[in-house]
Amino acid sequence: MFDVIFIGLSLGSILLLVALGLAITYGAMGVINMAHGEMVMVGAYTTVMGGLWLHIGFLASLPLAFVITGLLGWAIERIVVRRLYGRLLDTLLATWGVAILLQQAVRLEFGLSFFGIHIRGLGPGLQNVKVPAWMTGVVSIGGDQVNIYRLFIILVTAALTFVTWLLMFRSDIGIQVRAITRNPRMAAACGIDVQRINALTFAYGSGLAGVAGVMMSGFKTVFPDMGSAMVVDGFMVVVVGGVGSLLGSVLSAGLLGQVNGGVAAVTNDILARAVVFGLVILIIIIKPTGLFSFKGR
Amino acid sequence: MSLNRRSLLKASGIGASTLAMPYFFHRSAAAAEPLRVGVLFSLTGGLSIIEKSLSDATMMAITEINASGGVMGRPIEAVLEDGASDPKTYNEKASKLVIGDKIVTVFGSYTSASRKAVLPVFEKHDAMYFYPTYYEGFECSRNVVYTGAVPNQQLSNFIPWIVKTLGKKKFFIVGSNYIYPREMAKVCKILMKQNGATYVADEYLELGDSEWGSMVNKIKNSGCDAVLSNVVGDSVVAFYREYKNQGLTHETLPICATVTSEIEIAAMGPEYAVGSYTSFPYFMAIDTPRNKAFVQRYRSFVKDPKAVTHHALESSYFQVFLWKQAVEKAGKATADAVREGVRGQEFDSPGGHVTVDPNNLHTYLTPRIAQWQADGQGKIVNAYPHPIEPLPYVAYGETDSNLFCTRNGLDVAKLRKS
Amino acid sequence: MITQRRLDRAAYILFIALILLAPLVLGDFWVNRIAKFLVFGIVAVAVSLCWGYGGILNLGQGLFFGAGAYMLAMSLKLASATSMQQGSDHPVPDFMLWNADPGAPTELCCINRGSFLWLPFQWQWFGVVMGILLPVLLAGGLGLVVFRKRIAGVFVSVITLALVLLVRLVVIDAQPLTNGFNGLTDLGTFHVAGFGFDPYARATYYLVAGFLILTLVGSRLLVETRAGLILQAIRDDQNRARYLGFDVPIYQLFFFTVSAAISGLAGMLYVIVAEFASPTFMDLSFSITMVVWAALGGRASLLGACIGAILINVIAASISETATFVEAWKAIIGVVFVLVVLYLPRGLAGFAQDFGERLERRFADSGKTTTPGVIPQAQVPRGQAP
Amino acid sequence: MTVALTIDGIGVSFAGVKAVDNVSMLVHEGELRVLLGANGAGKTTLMDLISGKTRSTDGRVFLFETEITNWSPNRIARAGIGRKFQIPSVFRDFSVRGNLNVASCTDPRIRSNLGIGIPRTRRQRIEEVLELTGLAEFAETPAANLSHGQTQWLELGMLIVQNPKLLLLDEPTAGMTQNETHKTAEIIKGLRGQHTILVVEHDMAFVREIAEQITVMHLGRVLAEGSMTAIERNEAVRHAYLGSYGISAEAV
Repeated sequence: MFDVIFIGLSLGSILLLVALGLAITYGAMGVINMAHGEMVMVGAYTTVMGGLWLHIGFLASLPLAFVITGLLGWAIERIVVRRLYGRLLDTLLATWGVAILLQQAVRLEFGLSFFGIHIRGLGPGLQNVKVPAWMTGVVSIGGDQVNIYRLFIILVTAALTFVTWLLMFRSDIGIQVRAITRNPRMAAACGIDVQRINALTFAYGSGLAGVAGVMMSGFKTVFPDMGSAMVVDGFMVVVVGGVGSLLGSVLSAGLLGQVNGGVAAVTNDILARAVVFGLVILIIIIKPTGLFSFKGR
Repeated sequence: MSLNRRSLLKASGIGASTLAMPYFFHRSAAAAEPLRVGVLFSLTGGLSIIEKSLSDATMMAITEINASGGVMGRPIEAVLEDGASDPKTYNEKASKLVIGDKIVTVFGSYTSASRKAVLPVFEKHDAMYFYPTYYEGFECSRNVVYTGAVPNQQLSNFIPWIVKTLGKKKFFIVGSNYIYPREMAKVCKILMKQNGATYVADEYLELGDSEWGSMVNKIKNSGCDAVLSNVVGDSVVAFYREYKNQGLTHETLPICATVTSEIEIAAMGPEYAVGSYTSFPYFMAIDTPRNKAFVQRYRSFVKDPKAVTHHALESSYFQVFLWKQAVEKAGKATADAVREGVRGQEFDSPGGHVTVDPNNLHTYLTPRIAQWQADGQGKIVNAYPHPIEPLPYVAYGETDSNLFCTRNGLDVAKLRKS
Repeated sequence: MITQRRLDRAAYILFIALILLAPLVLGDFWVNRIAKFLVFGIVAVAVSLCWGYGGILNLGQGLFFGAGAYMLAMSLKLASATSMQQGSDHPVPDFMLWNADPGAPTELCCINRGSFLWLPFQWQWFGVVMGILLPVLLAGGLGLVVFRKRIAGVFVSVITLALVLLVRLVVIDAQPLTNGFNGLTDLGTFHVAGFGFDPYARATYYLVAGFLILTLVGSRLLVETRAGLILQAIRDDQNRARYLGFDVPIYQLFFFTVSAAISGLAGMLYVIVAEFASPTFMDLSFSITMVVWAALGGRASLLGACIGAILINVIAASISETATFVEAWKAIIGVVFVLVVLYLPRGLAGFAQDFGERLERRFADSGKTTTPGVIPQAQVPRGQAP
Repeated sequence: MTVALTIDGIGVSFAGVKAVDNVSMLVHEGELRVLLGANGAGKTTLMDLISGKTRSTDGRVFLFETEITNWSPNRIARAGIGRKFQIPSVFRDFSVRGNLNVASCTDPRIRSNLGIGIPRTRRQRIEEVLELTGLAEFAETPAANLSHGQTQWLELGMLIVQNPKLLLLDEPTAGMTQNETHKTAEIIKGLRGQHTILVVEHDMAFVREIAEQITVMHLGRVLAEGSMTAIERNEAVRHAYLGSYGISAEAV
């Protein structure tokens, strides 16, 4: 029983890890960032490249990935997203294009493969990420074996959620972000530098995806297309939780994770996934605004 | 002009013109009409993780043949296309090659889904398709030459060996949810029964899904003493990692896999796989000068000193040579000539001697079992003394003395009786 | 205004003439390839109808396409030569026997628990009817719930997205019935009154082209009806429409269903030209790609969306077949796409419309009247939307 | 005189607060009734209850003989109640004429709307309404390009095209200039007698210009009902709603 709940918790934390950044870019900014999965991918590649070229360890990749994907997010906001505020579905389409572009950039080694140059750690193939030995295996807690890596993910997710909550609800920047969410024009009129705050928010959301990417790289497979499935799951979590509600995202990730884990334990993984999709549809139909919601822009 | 430039680039695989030079010289020297072949793998999309290497191996074989004088003195001109990991694109590109470019022979594809999508093009327009990947069998097309393993070539020694040598009796069968793993599971069950072993579960995960938490937990609680894995693609890496992360070890509960190759082992890190087994006709570690040279040539061809070779890659390489010999034997490169010429064709491939079965156009391969080592290489712990006959219908009672698929096509009457 | 209308009509006539004349200059392969792209054009019309005119962004259009494709493919599978050779007097799909438990019966009725569902598909026309009916029923059932609950915008998109993924999962998992991941291949030929439609024949091209013209003109007329106007009014302001007395869900449902039927038709035609049906039709990426076509061509213009689909596929096919870009073509498509969303938010149609308006103004200024033949560049009509 | 609208003890509460409490009211056919009241008096909520936007918890509503309590908004609209919103809402992508065309489709069924074009009789009606609302010269202008006042008139015009039995106008002059307000009054006066009209309004100059009968609401209840002069003299109204100043003072 404990093991099933723990796996459910772990599944939920993985969903939340990806959804957290989306909850910010979509929830607070009204941008459906289809390239979010590719941010995760870039985060994972940061671990690969960091290990190969800088010889930094797995844990040291966490801040590095945050910075790199944050900068990338900042650039994407400046170049693409900035022109699309208020056009929700257009942001979906444009970032879809960005996603393809990022995948191809990694696959073609930023175009260098045309010149016959191969960079170790890039290219179309699978990549290897070294995980510290102490993070593999199990630890015994109260007679139950607990998967250390998954425990670590749960802790990191919890910490990131807490930091995000602090930022959004207990900091000046958070107040500004929430003001922009509710009414960007009014916020601008109140002297908030909307452009700057938007860029920072988007960068932060992308940075979270980068951290998620490092975590994923340690126990999933690193390759250029790895992110495309994740963004869909993350997006569902955010919508089910209620757009713009951090608590909603946490709860919906937890719920979907437990349902997935529970059904998988009783029947099989395929049915579990089908049930999760069905549940998403059901929740939106019954409560179209999500589990928690308020009106945003 | 554009055609020349194009083939030049293609023959060099990733655009390294130096490698294409011999071909270029040869071409201008011989001034013979080039023989055009199609090369159709996914260079973009999820499957490119494997298929890019198959494409590279094919290009390498073509480059080598051209460097040594081509086919009947004619250089090979490869037309490279991208299947984009999508059966729709595969179908479209196959028509382009066969009908648009009037090419008779195409080397390509990795998944069964893509092969099935291109098959009607080849069958209705009588062109030849060389398919390098291990697959589930149950196919008997006169337009396909199958150079990868079929289930009997991966399993007929594997299951008995696990039962007898490792002493394992209770299997947990796990696979990706599609036809190949399900068909492999079917053959496994037959063999387990014959060898007095049983299975406790037969479970599947969506192809491409990498969330193994629940499944590995089930394995842990199932009371099995061996795991038979038919897991395919990028999920493999996540599977082995989760396996170790949940505290399972291959010493007590080994994963015995049919698809885990050098590619996945390198990606997951050998420490996760040490002690587990895979059954394949080819391993990178095969200790022959021919294979060692092959690995070296491949690495320099793709400019990656750490590149690995694997079964489908080796088949992608040697099948070009089989085609070359077939064309030379027939004296021409039409579909009929290739089909008839390739029957019984033999070649000393990097992995050993291979022969195309004159009946079903599948390939005689040598089943091998390897145990993965800390250096990411498989130590071959068991091998057939000789290549064995491919039996695509083994799950339905096909034996080497009673073939279902012959040069006349599939004998449905035999299938019906099964 | 008159000029715009004329321009519009000229664009339609020109486009129709073009696709009718194309086979005269194309080889076998290109005829087949363009036929596939015309099918995508039909899909784009469906997307434009639903999204551009109805404001409903369906990210699961592939569900209806796939449903249509599978229904016809089931019939054609039973019509194939191999299905007759499986040891029964009646056709049996080869994979079904192969997936069956050992010792299972070999008659289609009872190979496995669901195999009887295939029985009526022995009649090709049953498959054809189902190819429209199933998408209509799916869309009707879904729409009934979704629109009654006044679910709109991105929430409809998420529901359709989850649904298409769910169905895809089920189709793959139901391997004994659907052949799972491999899809339905090795199909027979589609026959009408004894005439077989070979996928590479001109006749098949004209079958597709005929349906495209029918769909395009039909949809165009449909959006010009009062019901079409009301639909666009609903897209603009649902509430206002409701308080004018229109039953909003019924209108949304109607057009959603029409769009689904068109997608189903496209799915069937695709099976005829490509000879297979695959669960990848229900991949999320394919559904998004369909939306991309419509967005590129101009979501609010049926002809624009249609041309967008054809054009982008021709471009993708062409650049992916050059030596230089065989690996990079997707990146180029990605860039083009970002640029179009940023700089041509109304797609090619919007661009052409602006161009047409400028032309109109010039003509108006110089006091001349336009003749349709003078303006071949403006192939795309004006849409109704912004 | 026939009673056009009967409201019988209607009420609704939000989170325990009675927004409208046991309101009863009769509006006769052809009457122009003005609803007055401070913010939060329940005027707009009452309109919501009549037009089906909000479901009532008690009471009943009749349009002529038909009970329409808690019908869906579109059914109520079909029954003959046209509602104009406080924030004008029109179809911005359509031209002025396009808006009126849409509104003129009085048969709600899809089947009967599958034809192209607007029948001649309705086209005539649309021309009349264009004249009435003074939008004739803007007939082809996109609605998005109209001024605020013009948008309000267009919305009014869309309702008039439908020939409703009862018009609900929620602050038709909100945000208008004096000239525009005056013109709106002219339009509404032009409708008097042909339509039954219920208006919520704050602008006392406007109310003076159009009002016949006034109902004053306060805290969700009807406080008083009567002619302009009667209301101005009503002690209860003065006391509860107008304070000691009187209506004329507030109008400034």
